[in-house]
Amino acid sequence: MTVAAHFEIEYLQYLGPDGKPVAELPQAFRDPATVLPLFKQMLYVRTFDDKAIRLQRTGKLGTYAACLGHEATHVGIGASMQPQDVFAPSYREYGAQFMRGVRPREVLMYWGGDERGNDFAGPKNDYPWCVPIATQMLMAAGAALSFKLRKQERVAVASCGDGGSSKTDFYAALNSAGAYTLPLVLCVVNNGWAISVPRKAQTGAQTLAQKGLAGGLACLQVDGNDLIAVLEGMRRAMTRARSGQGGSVIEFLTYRLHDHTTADDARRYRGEDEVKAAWTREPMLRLRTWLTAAGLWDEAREKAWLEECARLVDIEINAYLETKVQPVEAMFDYLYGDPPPELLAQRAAAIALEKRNG
Amino acid sequence: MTVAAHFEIEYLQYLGPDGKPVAELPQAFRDPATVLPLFKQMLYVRTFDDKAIRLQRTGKLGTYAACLGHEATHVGIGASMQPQDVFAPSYREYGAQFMRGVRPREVLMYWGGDERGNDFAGPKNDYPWCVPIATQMLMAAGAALSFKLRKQERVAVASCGDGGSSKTDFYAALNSAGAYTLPLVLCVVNNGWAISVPRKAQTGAQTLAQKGLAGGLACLQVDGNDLIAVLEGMRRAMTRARSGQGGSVIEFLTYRLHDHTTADDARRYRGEDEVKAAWTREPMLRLRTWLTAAGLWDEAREKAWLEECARLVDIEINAYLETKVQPVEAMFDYLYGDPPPELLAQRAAAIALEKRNG
Amino acid sequence: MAEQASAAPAAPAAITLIEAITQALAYELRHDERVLVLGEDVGVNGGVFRATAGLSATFGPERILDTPLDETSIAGLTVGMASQGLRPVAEAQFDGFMYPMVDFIICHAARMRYRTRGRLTCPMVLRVPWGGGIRAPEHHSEANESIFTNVPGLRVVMPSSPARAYGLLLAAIRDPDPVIYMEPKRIYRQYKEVVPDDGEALPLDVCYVLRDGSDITLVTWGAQVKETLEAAEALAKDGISAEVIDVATLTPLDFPTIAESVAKTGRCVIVHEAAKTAGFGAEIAARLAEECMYDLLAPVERVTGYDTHIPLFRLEMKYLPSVERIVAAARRAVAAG
Amino acid sequence: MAEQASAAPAAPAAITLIEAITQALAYELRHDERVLVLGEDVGVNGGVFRATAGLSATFGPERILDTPLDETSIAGLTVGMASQGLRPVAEAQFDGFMYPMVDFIICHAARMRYRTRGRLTCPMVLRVPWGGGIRAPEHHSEANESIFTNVPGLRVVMPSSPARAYGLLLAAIRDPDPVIYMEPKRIYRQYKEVVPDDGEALPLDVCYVLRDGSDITLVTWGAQVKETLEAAEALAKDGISAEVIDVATLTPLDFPTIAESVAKTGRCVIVHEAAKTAGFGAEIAARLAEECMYDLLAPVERVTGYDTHIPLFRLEMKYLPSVERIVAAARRAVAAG
Ligand SMILES: Cc1ncc(C[n+]2csc(CCOP(=O)(O)OP(=O)(O)O)c2C)c(N)n1
Ligand SMILES: Cc1ncc(C[n+]2csc(CCOP(=O)(O)OP(=O)(O)O)c2C)c(N)n1
Ligand SMILES: [Mg+2]
Ligand SMILES: [Mg+2]
Repeated sequence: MTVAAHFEIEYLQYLGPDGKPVAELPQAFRDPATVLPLFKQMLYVRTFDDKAIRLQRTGKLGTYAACLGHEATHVGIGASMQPQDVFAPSYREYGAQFMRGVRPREVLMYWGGDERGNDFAGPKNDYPWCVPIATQMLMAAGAALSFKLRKQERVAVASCGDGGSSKTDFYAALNSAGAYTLPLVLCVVNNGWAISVPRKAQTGAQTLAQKGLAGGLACLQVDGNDLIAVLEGMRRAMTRARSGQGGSVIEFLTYRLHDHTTADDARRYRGEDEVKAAWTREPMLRLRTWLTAAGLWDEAREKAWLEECARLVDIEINAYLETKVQPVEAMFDYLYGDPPPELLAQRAAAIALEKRNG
Repeated sequence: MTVAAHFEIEYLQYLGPDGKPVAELPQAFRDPATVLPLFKQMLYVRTFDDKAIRLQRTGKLGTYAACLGHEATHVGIGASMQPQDVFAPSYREYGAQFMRGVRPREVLMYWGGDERGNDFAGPKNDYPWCVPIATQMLMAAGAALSFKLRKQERVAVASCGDGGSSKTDFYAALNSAGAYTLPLVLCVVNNGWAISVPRKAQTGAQTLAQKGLAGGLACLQVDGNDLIAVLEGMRRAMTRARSGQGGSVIEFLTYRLHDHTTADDARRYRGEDEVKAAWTREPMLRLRTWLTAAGLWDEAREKAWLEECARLVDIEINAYLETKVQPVEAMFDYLYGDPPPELLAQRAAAIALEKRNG
Repeated sequence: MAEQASAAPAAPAAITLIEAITQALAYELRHDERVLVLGEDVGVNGGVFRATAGLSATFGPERILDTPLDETSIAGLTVGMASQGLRPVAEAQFDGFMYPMVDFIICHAARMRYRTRGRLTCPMVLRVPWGGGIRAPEHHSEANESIFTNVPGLRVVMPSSPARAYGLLLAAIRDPDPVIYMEPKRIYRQYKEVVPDDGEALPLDVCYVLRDGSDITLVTWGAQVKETLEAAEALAKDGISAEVIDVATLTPLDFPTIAESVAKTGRCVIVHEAAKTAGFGAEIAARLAEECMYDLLAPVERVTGYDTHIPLFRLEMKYLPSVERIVAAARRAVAAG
Repeated sequence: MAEQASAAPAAPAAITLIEAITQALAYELRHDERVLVLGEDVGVNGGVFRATAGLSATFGPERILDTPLDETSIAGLTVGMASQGLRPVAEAQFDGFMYPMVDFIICHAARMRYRTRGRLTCPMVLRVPWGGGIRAPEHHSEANESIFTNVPGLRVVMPSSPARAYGLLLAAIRDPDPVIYMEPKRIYRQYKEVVPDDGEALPLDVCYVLRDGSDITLVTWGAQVKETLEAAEALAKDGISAEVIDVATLTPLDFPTIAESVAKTGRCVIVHEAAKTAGFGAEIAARLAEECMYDLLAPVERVTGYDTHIPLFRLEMKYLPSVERIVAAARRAVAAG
């Protein structure tokens, strides 16, 4: 048999669910002290998530997509990027976005039905939340191409879900990444479900990571609940991208512990057992155990930090709640850089109507 | 290193360019007598192709996409299918289509600007030529899904080019094939060029066959100039599909010996040397040598057969040339099964205008 | 066959528009084995709006297919199945996710019959929850019917009541050609009415006169039927008698029904959610300018979404045509001539 | 910088519409380093219509990018680059291959600025050879401008002369928002005119009056400008004075120019290649019905493609509006009032 090509997909895991190392820890993330701030960040994200869900339940927010269970993957992705890089999220990667300077109030504004949530005060070139599944992956390929053409040392990082990895735009992104050798990292956050459709119904592929082979990219499967594995996987892909070697697909294996969004009821389609089992592998647990064993964490410190998180999140929530609705003309004011006369006439009419109605 | 998955892409070649076996011939195609009719068919296809190009050059045909160099792949694909199967071609697989009963006059009518070319007298369920690149691959996946749902022992076979393998529809087809375990064979006819864009600019993947891994399909790379390799590759994929094991991607390595179409001038973008070298690997040569060595072919037989081919093709050309233009109402008559009144009014107006103009 | 899929009970309960859709799907799945449903989350989950609730349990996963998350695939698989003899009813989860389907709809569905001179056809339905006003996230509120109305070979249908939802969906599934069936999600659960599960289809190509009037014709479709009827009510209080027409099937358009009404009233206000410029209202106004000019006593008016994107939900109701805007336009028209 | 890319020679030769496009691309590539060109076969091959001929040699493969064969990718990469500060000019090889781009154009290009409140923008151009009449294969002859005319946030531009092709393309590239630039391929090489390579853009949002007249207004765009001007000539022989307007920028529409003309002539015939129903002509007729009713002496007429797909080339000229059909409509309008 003549072999035209052969491939291996590597799997990365360092901390097992019980918090014990299952492999030699990578050099860069061996010291628990370096990892500690990220663990704290994960707790902050979870506090935010929890409060956002409650806000929705009390009618003060629109539909909200929780990130419960994704904290290691999201925070790990955000932590691996440089400020000059560009991040293109889907709609639940708050953990990554907070690391880049997106403010929680912006998340709330977006889900609260206010476009100003997308006008990030922080990362000016990052993409806003992207509802049309996986289109952000291809947009990020375009961003990466712009970096390459301008010879900038920047990397575009994009993430989508397991469902998103079925989308043609995802394939277009990896095809482009390979064809142009782009500084692009395509993160597939495989949380087991795309609303009600399980991972196995999306594709016949054994791993989602191997989809990168279709474009000749580097492929990696990572335990997405293991922050250290996430960081190491990202480190390899970012290094590769930044040094001009091209794109990667990383599949992060994690689990969506919440409903798809607050508009969803996952009990319709998935069993309690699966969710229960997933809670034993969730990302906080193992890190907490490991950091506690290293003497860097304990219950008291957790309690104090969670209180601080709550305080910080409440500031953001209040800022959101105090934000006034945009004036009616806002729907006209950002459409064109050079607005046509008729649009201005419609704008005037809308303002007049608004005034008439008090 | 933990390995999540590994893969090998097999390459098939049996007859080398010099007509000598390079590997043990597969059981089914060992006997030159079984292969002889297909060689004759390849010669027939080349005769047709040659005459069609001339027809275009003399203004009697519109733009025409030649199949020069693709004969082994095309005829081999057609020969591997059963009548109940469905074929979804791009726009140059006449060799496959003739095997299925499409008539040369239909090819000519299509390229001659007459929709009736798509109303095949032969294979009633086969798809017409498909100009929007690679969409036929996904349509064929839908056909395959219909076979599976109705528990019919039928296979859908579709083919596109190397360029087509970059198209999102191709990826969608392989994703669907894997997700639903479809009886689908996706043939990628890699002829080196997509108009002016060389294969290497399409993707960073080492082989086009490996794209199938993205959907968990069987993948095979085949010497598309070696009829026996084509037949064996197809046999495996068809068997797999028909027995419910799912889809395959086969990459056929061949070469486009002609311009992209008669509207193209390949000298703008590719060197003479490359074309010259490709002629030494073209598909007729090796088969002729092999069949001659087996005592089944010689110059006299070739001469006689080519004369017969010319005669047969001329009958088709004449049938085409004698076909009258459709009446003006044809543009209204096939739009809806149940045409709306206003369309009928437009139809009447168009007929009246036509009458007025004689 | 499971209980819930059997024949309609003697005294049917009143149902909502979306329940009427489910009822029509179930009816046709029962009576035509070529019919099947496919889309994202249409299976066990019953669809994000519950349009396919219970169908998977009744008809099984080979008739109610969850698809991988790709609209291109849904469109392509649907065209492939339809052209091989099945009658697929595909769902796009929301209006804003329909765009990747445009290529297959235009290049293949709309011309399968035309291209092959009738050898292959494409009897399919694409169901799409349509329009704004439900406080949904971005891309979940779009009125994009005009993407399809200039495409020959399609039918574009939009019901606005439970009964019409049922009858038009049956007609759409039975139609020998592709139908885009847009569902005004804002009125999915607006009210209930009794819709006998008798398998009676309603005609496509017919505009429905919902209210008779003599002073002005209000033409609309989809969710705006609600505001338009309310506007007619408000106008009646002023002594203005408004006729209300639900276009229902946008293309091919039943213009004679509109023309007849305008011949009587002499005035016309067209109401739609989509942005004004080149929205489908333009076609109706154009036809009036071509064919009814001598009947018109006043300029035609269009009350529509503004020429901008529908805002996120804090502002969206300010984008959609309101009863107030419709009434004002009607008053202007009545005052004009 | 290579010779052919340097400043315009003193006495420029007359050039065709497509040469004017090449000239505009070269000008802007020279003067704005953010500008780049991408598409299938635009590089060494110079484009299937030769619109980018010579550009790769002059500006190199990092400014003139051949893309893999996927229109979704072209659209997505273009939006990605535009939103990061480049000014990409993408090419769809033919009108019929543009549909996979629709999703990115509508969901991202047209609302990047809107969505982010101006933080990110999308200054890009999508060039598309447009329309029928060149005896091309299937899908190479479509008049599909109406796909985009109901989409806020875009500009849809169509030149009809070498000078307008040059000036409008420069304007499109310099515009801060996405522009769909449709090129009437049937008149790519219809005639030549001198187009100074002076970098002078023409205004977008302006309709061009190509011929003054007093009896009737003929409104058209793209390749049909040819037949419409010929019709005006034929009408002149009958003593009918026709004003001819080239819309040039379909959206945002400069309606005042059309209204002013109709105020003078009282009659209007709209001519376009696309199918009639919900073609962009409907918008113009609708505006006349809304804003110019009292000026109209005769019903508006539309002379358009029929409501079916453009046939393959043996019949295509019978589909397209002919001089004869335009003249007949104009005569009817003049006779009417
Ligand atoms: C193009 C498109 N189709 C459908 C949807 C509706 N939708 C929103 S999220 C979702 C599932 C996404 O699943 P996955 O990609 O796995 O991401 P996850 O939500 O699990 O993070 C779907 C179908 C959408 N937003 N966009
Ligand atoms: C969607 C689409 N985009 C562009 C084209 C124009 N086009 C026709 S053939 C072709 C190249 C196809 O190359 P490949 O897939 O390798 O097939 P080959 O012609 O070499 O057999 C292109 C770009 C098209 N027909 N459809
Ligand atoms: Mg998921
Ligand atoms: Mg090729």
